[in-house]
Amino acid sequence: MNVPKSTLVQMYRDMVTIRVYEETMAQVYLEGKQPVFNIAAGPVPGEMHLAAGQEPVAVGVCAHLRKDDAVVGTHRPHHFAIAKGVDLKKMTAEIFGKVTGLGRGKGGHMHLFDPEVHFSCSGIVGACIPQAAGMALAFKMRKEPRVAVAFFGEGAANQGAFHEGLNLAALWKLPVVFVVEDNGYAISVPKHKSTAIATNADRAAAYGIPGVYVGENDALAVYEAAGEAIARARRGEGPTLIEVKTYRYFGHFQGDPEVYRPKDEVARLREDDPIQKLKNHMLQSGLFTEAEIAGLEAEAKQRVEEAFAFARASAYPDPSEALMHVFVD
Amino acid sequence: MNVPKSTLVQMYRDMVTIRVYEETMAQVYLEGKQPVFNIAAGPVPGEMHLAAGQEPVAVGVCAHLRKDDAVVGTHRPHHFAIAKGVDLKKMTAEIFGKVTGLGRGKGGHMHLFDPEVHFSCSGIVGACIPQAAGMALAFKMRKEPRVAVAFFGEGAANQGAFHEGLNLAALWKLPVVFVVEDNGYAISVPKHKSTAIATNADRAAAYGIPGVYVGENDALAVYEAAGEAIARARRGEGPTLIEVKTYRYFGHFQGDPEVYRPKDEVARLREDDPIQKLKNHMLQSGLFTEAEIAGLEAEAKQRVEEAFAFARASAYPDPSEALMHVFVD
Amino acid sequence: MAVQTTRKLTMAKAIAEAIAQEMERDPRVFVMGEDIGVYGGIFSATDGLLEKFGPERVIDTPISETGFIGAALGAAAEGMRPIAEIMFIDFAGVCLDQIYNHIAKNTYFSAGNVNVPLVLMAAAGGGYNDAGQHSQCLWGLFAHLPGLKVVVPSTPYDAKGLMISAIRDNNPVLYIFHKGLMGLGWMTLIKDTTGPVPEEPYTIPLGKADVKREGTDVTVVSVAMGVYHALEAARELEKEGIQVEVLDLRTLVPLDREAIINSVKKTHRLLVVDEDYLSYGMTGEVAATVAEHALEYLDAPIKRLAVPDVPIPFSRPLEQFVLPDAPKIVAAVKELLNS
Amino acid sequence: MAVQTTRKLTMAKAIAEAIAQEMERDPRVFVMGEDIGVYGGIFSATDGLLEKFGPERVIDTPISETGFIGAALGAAAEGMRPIAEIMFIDFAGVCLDQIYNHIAKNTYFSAGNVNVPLVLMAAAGGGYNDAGQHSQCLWGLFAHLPGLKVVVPSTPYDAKGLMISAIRDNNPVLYIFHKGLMGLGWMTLIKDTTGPVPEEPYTIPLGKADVKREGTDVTVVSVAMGVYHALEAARELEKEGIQVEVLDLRTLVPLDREAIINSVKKTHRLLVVDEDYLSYGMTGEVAATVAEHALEYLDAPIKRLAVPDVPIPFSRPLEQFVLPDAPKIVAAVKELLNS
Ligand SMILES: Cc1ncc(C[n+]2csc(CCOP(=O)(O)OP(=O)(O)O)c2C)c(N)n1
Ligand SMILES: Cc1ncc(C[n+]2csc(CCOP(=O)(O)OP(=O)(O)O)c2C)c(N)n1
Ligand SMILES: [Mg+2]
Ligand SMILES: [Mg+2]
Repeated sequence: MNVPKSTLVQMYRDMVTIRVYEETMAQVYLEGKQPVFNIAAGPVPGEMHLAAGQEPVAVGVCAHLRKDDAVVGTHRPHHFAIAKGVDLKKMTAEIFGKVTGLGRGKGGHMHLFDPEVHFSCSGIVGACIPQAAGMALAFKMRKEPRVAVAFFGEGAANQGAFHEGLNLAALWKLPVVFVVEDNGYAISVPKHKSTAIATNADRAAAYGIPGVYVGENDALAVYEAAGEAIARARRGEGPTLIEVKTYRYFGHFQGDPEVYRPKDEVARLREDDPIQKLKNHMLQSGLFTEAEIAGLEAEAKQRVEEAFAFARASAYPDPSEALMHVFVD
Repeated sequence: MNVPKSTLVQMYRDMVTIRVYEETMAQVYLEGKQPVFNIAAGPVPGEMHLAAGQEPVAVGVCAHLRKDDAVVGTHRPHHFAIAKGVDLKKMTAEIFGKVTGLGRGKGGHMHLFDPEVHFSCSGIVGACIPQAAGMALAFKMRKEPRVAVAFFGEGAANQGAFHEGLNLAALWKLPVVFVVEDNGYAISVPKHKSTAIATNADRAAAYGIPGVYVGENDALAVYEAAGEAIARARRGEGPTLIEVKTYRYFGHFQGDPEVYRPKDEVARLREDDPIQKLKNHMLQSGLFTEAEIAGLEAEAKQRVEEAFAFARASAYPDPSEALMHVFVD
Repeated sequence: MAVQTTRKLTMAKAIAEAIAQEMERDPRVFVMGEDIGVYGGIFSATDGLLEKFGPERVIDTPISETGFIGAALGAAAEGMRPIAEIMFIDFAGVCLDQIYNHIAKNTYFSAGNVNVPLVLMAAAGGGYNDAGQHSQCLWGLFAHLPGLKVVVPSTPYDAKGLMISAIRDNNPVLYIFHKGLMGLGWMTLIKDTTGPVPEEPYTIPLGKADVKREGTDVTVVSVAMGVYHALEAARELEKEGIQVEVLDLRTLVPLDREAIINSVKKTHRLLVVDEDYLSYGMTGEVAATVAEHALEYLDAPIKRLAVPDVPIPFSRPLEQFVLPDAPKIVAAVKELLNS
Repeated sequence: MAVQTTRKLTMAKAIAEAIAQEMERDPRVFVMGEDIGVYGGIFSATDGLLEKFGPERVIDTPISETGFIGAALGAAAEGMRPIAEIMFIDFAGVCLDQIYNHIAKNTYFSAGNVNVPLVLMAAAGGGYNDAGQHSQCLWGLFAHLPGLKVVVPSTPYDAKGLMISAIRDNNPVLYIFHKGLMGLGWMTLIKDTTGPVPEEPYTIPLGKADVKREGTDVTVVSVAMGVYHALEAARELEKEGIQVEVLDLRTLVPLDREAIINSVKKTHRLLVVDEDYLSYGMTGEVAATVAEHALEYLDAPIKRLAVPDVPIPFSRPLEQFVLPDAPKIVAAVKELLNS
């Protein structure tokens, strides 16, 4: 597969950005929550779902998307948001509950809306699926060559919304791609205890659409599968269902005791890290020097640092803003 | 296939009972609604969904069921109820809103509950599917060799409840059979405008369970397919999804202008009537004389007449009963 | 409210006309739902639209309410203005999440950066013996959930103007019509099945109640079919010299609390009538509003008349027993005046 | 209510103990839900049950609420007594149809021939910045729908007794606990995280409110976290000589209207506090009850304090602004006394 250098740059930079972002967030989230973990304390209270380890699916798909394509994500949205190009400062400020945030602090980590890049997400499992179909319907009705993507976990593939959304999209040949992130667990429940078949990609048969299974947590493999799916959608040939095997390095949310998985599982997973894998590929390709790659990494780190600094420095909204924005004019 | 004579008797008698019942109901329903059709008038007000033409699926499946097996039906429930052995008098009285009815007039035609034979139904499309799975769960937990059956239309197979119910049942290997009645339409919407694939039976692949398509509106064909599915469930090997091609002779509900289908469609369908087909088979089998069959028909007619007479003769509940039975003690 | 027309329409035709006019005006408006195409909507609210606008803008959907209501949200987020019909409001339980956690909240979550200009349309109400899953009103449930405007018209005139306002509103609007008021030939629950409706498009502001009849002795607050019954009761009571003021809320969200309070300040007596369930609903909210803001004007305890917290029973005598009607309103008003 | 024990438990442990004791007593009782097995329930309401009763009676489900809630109904119809956990009450929108059109109505449709003995358990409430899809109370919504009993405990003692009653009840019961009251180490929203709970099983009748504190000057009616705040406010107000009566409804359905009326007859002033949304909810119903049945006892307009019809915002200052708390109750009571 021939991946343009600029795409490799984008994917690598985004993967590193995501990783650094999530690791930074993991730290910041703990501020004020030690020695006793109290979810309501610190600069970032509330639930926190991190996506470190799951970078490939986000960057491999979003590398094919344009600014005006739409992405709808989940309760674990940072990697998708970053890969889709959501304003990192405003996103971080939102997660801190600051007035400079995407939603002036009203939405928080599970409710990031950036209409500039057509990104949104939701804390309700599976809800994104018909929503993405509807965005695709708008594109199709207006004959715009735009595509919508719904990302969701393997746990979400057992929700009724999955079935209804896929049937609609297939029936109406909508320009949408459904991407299942199979990180093996829905909170504590492993896939084999929630899903009657091994591979959700096989469920594409229930809608007469292509189903593609990407069995490795690898950005290039995702990139390839997604490329065909998105091109197909853009050509007006309808939806595709893609499932990607991936791994979640952190708990379901921060503070998760993780009693449901072997203590060494994550350590083993980290040995086969997808960022390192892409880096190896880039070096082997001869297109990149170590220094160039280090430059991308530095750039990513700096962006993340700036975003967190911006969030910290920003003010909280005035309490009375709570009463605003229920309706627009 | 070797079908015992007693089974043929049961199926034929039930088919005729259903047909006579529905045709009688079609007449009675019009009482008070002429010359101007007024849904709120007459001895049987409210919506009325009749199943004439769809007898094979009900009798072919229920012929394998025992009294303590459970059936959950739909808004179009009479054929299932009759085939499951619901008390015809109490059922008819319920449809008339009489105090002698199954629910003392509270439920009406879409809400028939007969715990004696474990029959229930619902006016919400698709709702029966997880409910039947739950009944099967109860049987399995108590290690009883009982089976639950959910009947529903092809339109219902696009509801989220379908997906969730089938996944649960397959995952937990529940003794349940899912039967799709494909009568071609969901009210006015033909199957190809609602369903992304031609055959819902193929959706069984999404759950790793057997999917069986019965392409003719024929009691014996259904009987054969259902036999294996129910035996399988009773053996503890899990659910099966069966789809049966069938035909609805009346409108979606009585009063339906049927603008969505060719005027001669029903006439054509009636030429290949499933009752006549079973009758031919019975005569050809040499097991039955014309007289015997006529006897079964007479018996069916009499039962229906008696049921309607019972319903008519029964009293309405006292109005204040409306306040009773929200809760039991 | 002066109506400048002699043309009379049923509510069903008024709604369909409002939608058609807005579809002509604005290419972003489209309609989706079950049986809204060839069939024209089970209660005829979309009658004739398929012929006028074709299947690309009048879209029959599978029976997948979460699917197409979620899709309506997605389309609205990307610049369309969908009208999505949920055939019976009773069915909203299969897709409520899309409605209250997404459609109603995305604007707030995004601090107004995302608009959700869509109309959810649904039929409500009983009186024709369709039993407990097909006869509910449930508007109190939706009015409890922030982020949705809730419209409940009682006349063809209001129906058209409120529908046009709903479509033009940049916020999600739940538009619930009462089947019995639609003027359908096959469902003659009321005597006057038509009302004057101007041909040209017009709007009625969401959040303004309407005094459907002025009176001085007692205020009856209601919506939809309740207004119809209240007017009938008022005519009855007038014969006995009792002047009933009938206040039609028209929208439950925004709620015109001022109109309620002003009327009670005038009449000093309040009866709230609702075909929705009694408890934790509209009657409670209206009563509470008065108990908070006009308590000292009350000359008698507030009375409420609504479905007494039972599912809607099928059998006619049972259903008639639980539904509000003019005789029950007459009796309640008399009790109010004697207390 | 005299508690005969010195043993103290958190509400989470009280609930898990109630369930365990009923599971021991009755083999028909089982539990299902997301992450209720190994994880013990996200809010620990099922902690320890898997170890005690094994995976056949403590069943982790897929994320398919319509599936497993519908299955719970089916199992109940066939003689089991399921307890099904909906992790957050906010998620009920994906399965509401099974709840209000089936679980709540099948008994009525069948005139009592079908019993639906099941408990739906769910977490509610905010205060820890989990935003609008994870912080709602929504009990007002369910209380509006006939056929469901609705339990909302405020103390570990009540939590256990009400859970045992709920399990033994032959009707469907929605049991909503407030996350902040569960006494979870990781969510310390209240100061007193434990309370006395007798070890032996006991029941508390559904439909009986409880005077959590006697007073003569003003009645504060609330549930769950609101009761906690009201008690704190009462202690504060006592310093100024104001005697607040705190009435904990404990169940919204059945609603103990008599207790409300009796308290208002004593104090002549009413404040209703709720963490659910203000309009068309619990505060309205309680206020209306008094306006109907004890109007003449009121010395001041009724006051209500609840979430002001906005989704629960994420940011801490915003969330704190909309949630009821002790200082807001103190202020409201003072206003009541000055009016
Ligand atoms: C409808 C609904 N049910 C339950 C939840 C609670 N919940 C949040 S995330 C989650 C697990 C999701 O698993 P999966 O879809 O695999 O995504 P992952 O967390 O693994 O990324 C659950 C059960 C929810 N948010 N919405
Ligand atoms: C959730 C829900 N949506 C819509 C309806 C309205 N409705 C009743 S029957 C029906 C068509 C059902 O079609 P199908 O499942 O094929 O059954 P059939 O009527 O053909 O027997 C519809 C849309 C409903 N009752 N429930
Ligand atoms: Mg997962
Ligand atoms: Mg059909």
